Amino acid sequence: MPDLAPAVDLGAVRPYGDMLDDGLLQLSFTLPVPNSLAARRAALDLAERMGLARAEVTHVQQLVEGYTHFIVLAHCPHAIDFTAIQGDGLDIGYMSHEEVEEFAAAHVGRPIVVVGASTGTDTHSVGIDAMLNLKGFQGHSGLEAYDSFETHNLGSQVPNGALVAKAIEVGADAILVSQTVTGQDAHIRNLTELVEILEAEGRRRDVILACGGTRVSNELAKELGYDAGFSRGTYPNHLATFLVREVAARCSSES
Amino acid sequence: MPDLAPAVDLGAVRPYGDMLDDGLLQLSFTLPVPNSLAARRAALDLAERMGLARAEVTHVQQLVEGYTHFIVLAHCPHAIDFTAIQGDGLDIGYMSHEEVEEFAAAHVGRPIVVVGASTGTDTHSVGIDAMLNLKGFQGHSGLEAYDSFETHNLGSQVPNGALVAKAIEVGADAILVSQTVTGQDAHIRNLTELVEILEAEGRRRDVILACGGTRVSNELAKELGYDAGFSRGTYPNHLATFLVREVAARCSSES
Amino acid sequence: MKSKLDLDPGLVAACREAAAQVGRRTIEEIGGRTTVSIERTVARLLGVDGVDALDAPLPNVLVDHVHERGGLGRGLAWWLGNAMVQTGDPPERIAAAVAAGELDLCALPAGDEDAARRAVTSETEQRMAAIMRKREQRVALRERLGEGPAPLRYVLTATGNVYEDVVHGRAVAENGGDVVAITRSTAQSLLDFIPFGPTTEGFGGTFATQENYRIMREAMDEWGERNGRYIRISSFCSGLCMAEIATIGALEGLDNLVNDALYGILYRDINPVRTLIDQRISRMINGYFGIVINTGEDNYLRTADAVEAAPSVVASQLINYELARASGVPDEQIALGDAFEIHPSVTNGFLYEWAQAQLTRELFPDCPIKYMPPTKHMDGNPFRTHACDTLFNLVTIGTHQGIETIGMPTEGVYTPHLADRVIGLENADYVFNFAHDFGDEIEFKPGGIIQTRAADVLDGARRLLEQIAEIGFFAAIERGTFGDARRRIDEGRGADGVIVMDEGYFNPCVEIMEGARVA
Amino acid sequence: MKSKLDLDPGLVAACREAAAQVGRRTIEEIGGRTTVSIERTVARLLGVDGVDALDAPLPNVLVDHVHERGGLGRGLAWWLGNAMVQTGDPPERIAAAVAAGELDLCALPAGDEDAARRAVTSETEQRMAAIMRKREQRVALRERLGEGPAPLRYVLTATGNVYEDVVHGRAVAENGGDVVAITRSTAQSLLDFIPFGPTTEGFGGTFATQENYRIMREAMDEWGERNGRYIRISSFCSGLCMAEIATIGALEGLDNLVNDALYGILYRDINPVRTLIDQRISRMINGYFGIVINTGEDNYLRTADAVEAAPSVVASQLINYELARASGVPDEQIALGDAFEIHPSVTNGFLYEWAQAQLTRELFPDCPIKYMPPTKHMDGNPFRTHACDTLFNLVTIGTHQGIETIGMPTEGVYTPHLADRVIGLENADYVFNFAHDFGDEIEFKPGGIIQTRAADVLDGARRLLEQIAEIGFFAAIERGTFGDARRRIDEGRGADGVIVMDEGYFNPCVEIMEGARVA
Ligand code: B12
Ligand code: B12
Ligand SMILES: Cc1ncc(COP(=O)(O)O)c(C=O)c1O
Ligand SMILES: Cc1ncc(COP(=O)(O)O)c(C=O)c1O
Repeated sequence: MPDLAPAVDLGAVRPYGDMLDDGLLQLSFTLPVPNSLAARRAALDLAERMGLARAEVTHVQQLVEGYTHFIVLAHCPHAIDFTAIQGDGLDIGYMSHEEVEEFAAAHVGRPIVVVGASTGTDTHSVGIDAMLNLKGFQGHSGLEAYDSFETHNLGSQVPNGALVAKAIEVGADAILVSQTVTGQDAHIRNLTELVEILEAEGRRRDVILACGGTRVSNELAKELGYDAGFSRGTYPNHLATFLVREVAARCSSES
Repeated sequence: MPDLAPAVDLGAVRPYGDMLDDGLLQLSFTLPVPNSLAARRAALDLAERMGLARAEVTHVQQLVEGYTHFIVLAHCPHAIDFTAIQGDGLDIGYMSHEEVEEFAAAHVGRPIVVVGASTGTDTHSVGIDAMLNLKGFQGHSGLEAYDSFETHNLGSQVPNGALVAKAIEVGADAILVSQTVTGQDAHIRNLTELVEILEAEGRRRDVILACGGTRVSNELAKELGYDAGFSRGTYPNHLATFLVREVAARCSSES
Repeated sequence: MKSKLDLDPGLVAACREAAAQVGRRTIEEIGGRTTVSIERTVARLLGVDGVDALDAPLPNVLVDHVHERGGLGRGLAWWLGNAMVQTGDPPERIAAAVAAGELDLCALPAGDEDAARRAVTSETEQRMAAIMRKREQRVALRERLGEGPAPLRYVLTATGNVYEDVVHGRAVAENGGDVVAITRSTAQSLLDFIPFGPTTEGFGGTFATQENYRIMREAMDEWGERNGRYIRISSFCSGLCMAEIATIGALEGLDNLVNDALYGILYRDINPVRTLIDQRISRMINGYFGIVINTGEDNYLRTADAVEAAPSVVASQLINYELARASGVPDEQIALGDAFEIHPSVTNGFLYEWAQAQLTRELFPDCPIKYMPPTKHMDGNPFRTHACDTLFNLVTIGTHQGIETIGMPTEGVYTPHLADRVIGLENADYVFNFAHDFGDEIEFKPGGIIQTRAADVLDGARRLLEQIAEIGFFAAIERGTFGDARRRIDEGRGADGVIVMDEGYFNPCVEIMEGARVA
Repeated sequence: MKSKLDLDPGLVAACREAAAQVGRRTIEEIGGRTTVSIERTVARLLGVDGVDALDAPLPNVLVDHVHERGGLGRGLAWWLGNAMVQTGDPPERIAAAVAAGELDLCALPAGDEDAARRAVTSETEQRMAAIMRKREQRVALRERLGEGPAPLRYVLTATGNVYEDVVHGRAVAENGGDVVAITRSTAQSLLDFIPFGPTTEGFGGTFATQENYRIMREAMDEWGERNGRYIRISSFCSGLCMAEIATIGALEGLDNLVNDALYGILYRDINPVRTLIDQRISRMINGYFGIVINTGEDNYLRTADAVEAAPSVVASQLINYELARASGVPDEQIALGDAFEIHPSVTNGFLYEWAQAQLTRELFPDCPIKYMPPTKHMDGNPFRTHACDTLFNLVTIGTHQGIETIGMPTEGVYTPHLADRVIGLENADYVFNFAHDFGDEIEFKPGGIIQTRAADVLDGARRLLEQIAEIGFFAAIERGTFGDARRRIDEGRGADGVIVMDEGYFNPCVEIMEGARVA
């Protein structure tokens, strides 16, 4: 059927609650103030400070004396030019396991050496194991199963220094680090420390540096000086695609 | 025990997620764009447009092709001066049923006549019944049970014109209107129409005009030209407190 | 299925007997009358559609025309039949001529009565047969594509704009929904006509128009073909146009329709006689064309207390069942209403809900049952609502309800946003699968809380039904038996649209449908 | 309580017998050794506390002092006892002198052995009796204020700042929570000492320090007095300081402590021998001072599949039970671990969860059982998590679990914000009340999915236990029996803190506690 739904203007995208361009979104937050009409007003003022219009408190609840939780419904007048972002080349196509192997054979021609660990005091190893171990993740085998990779998984609770030492020892193309605990920004401190160690040793340029974890994003990774970051929903072939392309690019730029 | 929790600065209140001044809040919204990394970026950009810092997509989900839902965690740098709002006198004390009766006897001296209805096409009568009928709401009797009030509850689906006509007929002190259906701003249109009719008839000044409903707020009511608005959690004595004070004030300013 | 509640068969029989009496008596009491809406239905089934220069629907123009002339007691069909014989024109052309002021049906010479009847009857037969053929194709499509397993997941769209409703409908389908219901713009119940054409501005819902139905139907069929699963469409019959909406529903291939006069009576202040007459014919049409009806007992629990009012729900289900059967609706098309509305703070409320849901199931083993989510006590806290919906979903799957209206986390605030629908559907998906066979796996302690509650409710229903059988359905409504609302037989909207049938009253549609039942 | 699962008593007996064998053999295998942490515990129970100029805790200073001098095989007590006799000073003063470098315990003349023993034993007796009196006052307080009905609602705070933890703790209490658990800053398990003083900077949790415990204890007692309900406090023993944390927990009036060596072995790579020795003594202390221990079987299901690994959970519970009993912990203080971790997309997963929870309940009728919410499969969708938590809460109340860790909607993302805690508690509140007697109301179909699942899991546990009895607990751990993780007996952190006891080894605390059990 001809689609007569009001057409989305990708040049000015706004939140869609019930219908196009209603701009409806929901905020939830707690304010450290006693539950009162003044508190409601403060919540609405906060929404206004965000540039939101016609904010409405749809739920309010005292959590404990002096702390009040709000759910606020508001109209967002801000619009995003999605066409500009789409052009950023963010959405790359991932290669399958086989495609990675073929690409590596054609463009790299030697095993890519990777060293990985869950570092610092973080004992969450499921993420890095999912990337590196044979078993992999949800039916997708890890890099250990790839002919084009030589993997060293150091496990969890690995000091950053030990990880770097191992990378130097085996001549790693890439260092892969997993971080799960984010309380009080533990992951940021730890990821930063690794970069600092590498830089102090003058090795940052020699390796591809990638990190991952439930709350790691590509944006955060780049900000912290990594080449890439991977979040929930990553499969080993995503990582492999990134690595093999990056190594190939570095090979060709070196030659 | 001495409370050593970092003290809240009521002059600059920020959202409290896990600890004081972490500023953490949560947004949820749908963007009419296909699920992609570009969409994630758009979501983060939107948060930035709201002045939020370190936004992070904690959940993303395609609802249907071309529509993607996001949950975003972000830090809110905006702070609200709560002390200023607290001074606004928003949080008035409500009188109990008995106190209202005494106050009315002392300051009004005649029954206050009120006419109420759920107006327009709205058939939700539970709200107005809760305010006016003997039975009241959650054990608090409605205005019908007050000696100081004479109530006329016209029920639901009442045209605004009919409500005004009745108010004129009985010489009402107050017109009370309930609105529940808010789809496509039905309540705003309907509440506005009532004010317009009253003004067209030159009667707006003669009556106290109050409205209520699940999604009506005092802020909204004032904006639309009402004297007060009441939301979820209202008991008849709240309404009665407002009315009796208002009538007393008008009596004294007239005399 | 073995009874889990150990119900007393004598008590069940007493309930059914009293309900049957109520049904018979009610049908008698509304007998001998037709309504303007039923007569417009005759026009619609004869293919009359469209609007006049003032946007009045032609069925209204025709019926008003005859009514103004005092002729409606004979039934529109007679006048149309006569006009067909006299002018040789088909009904559409006659309607157009009347609308244009070029023809006065009641001024035409009255020709041979039999010829007029034959003409209009045969035309009606052909038209209805054509609809029936389309219905059969639809059934074939439904079978070919297949449906999701029971319970069917029912979701209401309510954007006010039919094209946006389609976006929501697709999201519903995409996330496992089986039935997309077009809710109407607020107070369409009160309109004594059906708006015309596609609409993009409604409040709290989208107008029920034939074109809106067609648009949604096409979109959902398209989705169904592409994804290999049939998506049902539903909407609302209740209000002043019950039989007409039943008709446009049949024409546009709807699968379900909410059909309950009591809603109009109790919550829209529609005249009880008017709407019960309309209901009788509209259910006949639904039954005939294979549309499942949903009754509205859930509504009572929104204005009365669910623990106390439970017997009234069962009583109403039994009466609704009788009335539906009397209109020729087969069991598998009667989705009686029920709802999960006990206040969340009631200790062991879950047990009472389970008892009630199981009771409904056992009383009507061959009816699908339409089970509604908590709404009355839902507030602005979406997590609280979601938790209630989770237990609701568990009772649904555990007691084998046929259709479940999906609960949404923002139920207490607004009609669901697009994302809320998906969140609601995911909850159902999770519970239906994760606890799939739980209901069959458990038995209830003999004489325990659940069995005792079911027995108490059933006994309450018996008492109520016997009382209603004695005083009559109208008197019971007048006494506030349902939903704590009192409505008088001689008051309410649309009373002036009730017409006493003349001696020669004639309605070919009803004859055809009743004929089919005898055959 | 009548068995709902119709378990085979022979099978149950076989499981218990094999588990008892495993327990006995394990205790034998770890016999004859002490650890630095156990020796520090002796110091702590003698009142040694505080830190030296370099912030090293005095118990560490003392023990390291003796260890460096090769004297730990005799036990710290002996050296302290001797020093007490020789110097006439109490333990605190001796520790201070050692820390100041003014005293060398091992260089003091070795006096009469009996006199030394008597001195230190009588001192220990007095100190432990003083603690016991405080414990008795606490029990009296708990009884006077009263607790919420079972299941106890257990919530972990994790802000990293003890004063913020208090804010969270108060919110928990305010919203019906019964137990506030102070989670530790990440990797405190790996510290071979207990940090000192109040702390305001931790990652993923707040350091377990005696002062932090005191602060939370005081705040919760204050809340309890004001609101007439006792609030329990909990924290974690596991790691390199198991017995010491047990001690500071006793000193500061904790009510519960997570106590499981396997966590350290599997997830912190702590040496199995070291931590099982520590566990033995720490459980003794918990048992003696009336603290409920929580075991950590839930963890296995976070790294192994919950459907497949179910037998390993039951096997571990039975072993943990034996080991706890052998340390003198009475049944009502053994809260064995269990968790609701089956993937939400498993058809009938709910039935398997119910079977497992009921099985645990029936195997350990007098143990409270600590039931943990879904976490492994929780993602960023808070509504999905909340729905899973709702069914989890239903199983908890339906199977009469003793302690429930409250599930929170943001489980898959971060440690809960203040509001999340309240949302989680509200869910439990709703379900526990709304479905209060549901579990007692239902029976399971004989030979149905639930009974069959329980029988299968139990049989799997039997096979596993018999195998472990044969190869030994350490070998089983080496083969990845628990949580899919393999750990070798001779590897892991803290192995160097294991000390072979000399002939004259002597531990007055253990003697007192074991003496009390005989008496
Ligand atoms: C399993 C688990 C544990 C296990 C870990 C066992 C092990 N060997 O890994 C145990 C039981 C030991 C544990 C302990 C604790 N845990 Co834990 N745990 C979890 C749990 C349930 C699942 C994590 C998981 O395995 N996810 C599955 C993997 C596959 O997902 P993933 O890590 O995101 O990985 C994917 C991507 O992120 C990416 N990826 C990850 N790493 C990398 C690396 C590279 C290079 C690339 C390319 C990609 C990549 O690819 C993967 C596949 O798609 C989560 C809750 C949850 N649902 O997330 C809590 C959770 C992570 N734990 C938490 C906490 C706080 C703890 C403790 C600190 C609690 C305490 N104080 O006692 C302890 C101590 C742990 C520590 N200090 O490190 C918190 C963390 C909160 C926060 N954000 O700070 C969580 C979120 C639970 C909660 N809400 O409180 N935990
Ligand atoms: C009961 C109910 C009905 C009943 C109403 C019966 C009746 N006689 O009132 C029936 C079944 C008829 C019904 C029908 C419909 N309903 Co309805 N219904 C509800 C329900 C479940 C409860 C409302 C209620 O009674 N609340 C209890 C009262 C006490 O609360 P209250 O109104 O907020 O009143 C309090 C305060 O607001 C205040 N107050 C209210 N009025 C006033 C006035 C004054 C002067 C003052 C001082 C204070 C005051 O004081 C009261 C006490 O504290 C809500 C869901 C929900 N949980 O809110 C949906 C809900 C209101 N309904 C809804 C809809 C859409 C409909 C329909 C339009 C659906 C349809 N398309 O078919 C129909 C048609 C109704 C119409 N057009 O008006 C939507 C409204 C969405 C929106 N915001 O636009 C809701 C929110 C459900 C949903 N999520 O979809 N409904
Ligand atoms: C049985 C029944 N009919 C009709 C409706 C819709 O009515 P209206 O069109 O009046 O909004 C409802 C809504 O709740 C209903 O329950
Ligand atoms: C049994 C057990 N002990 C201890 C802990 C906490 O360990 P850590 O201090 O290593 O973070 C946990 C956390 O999951 C646990 O389950």
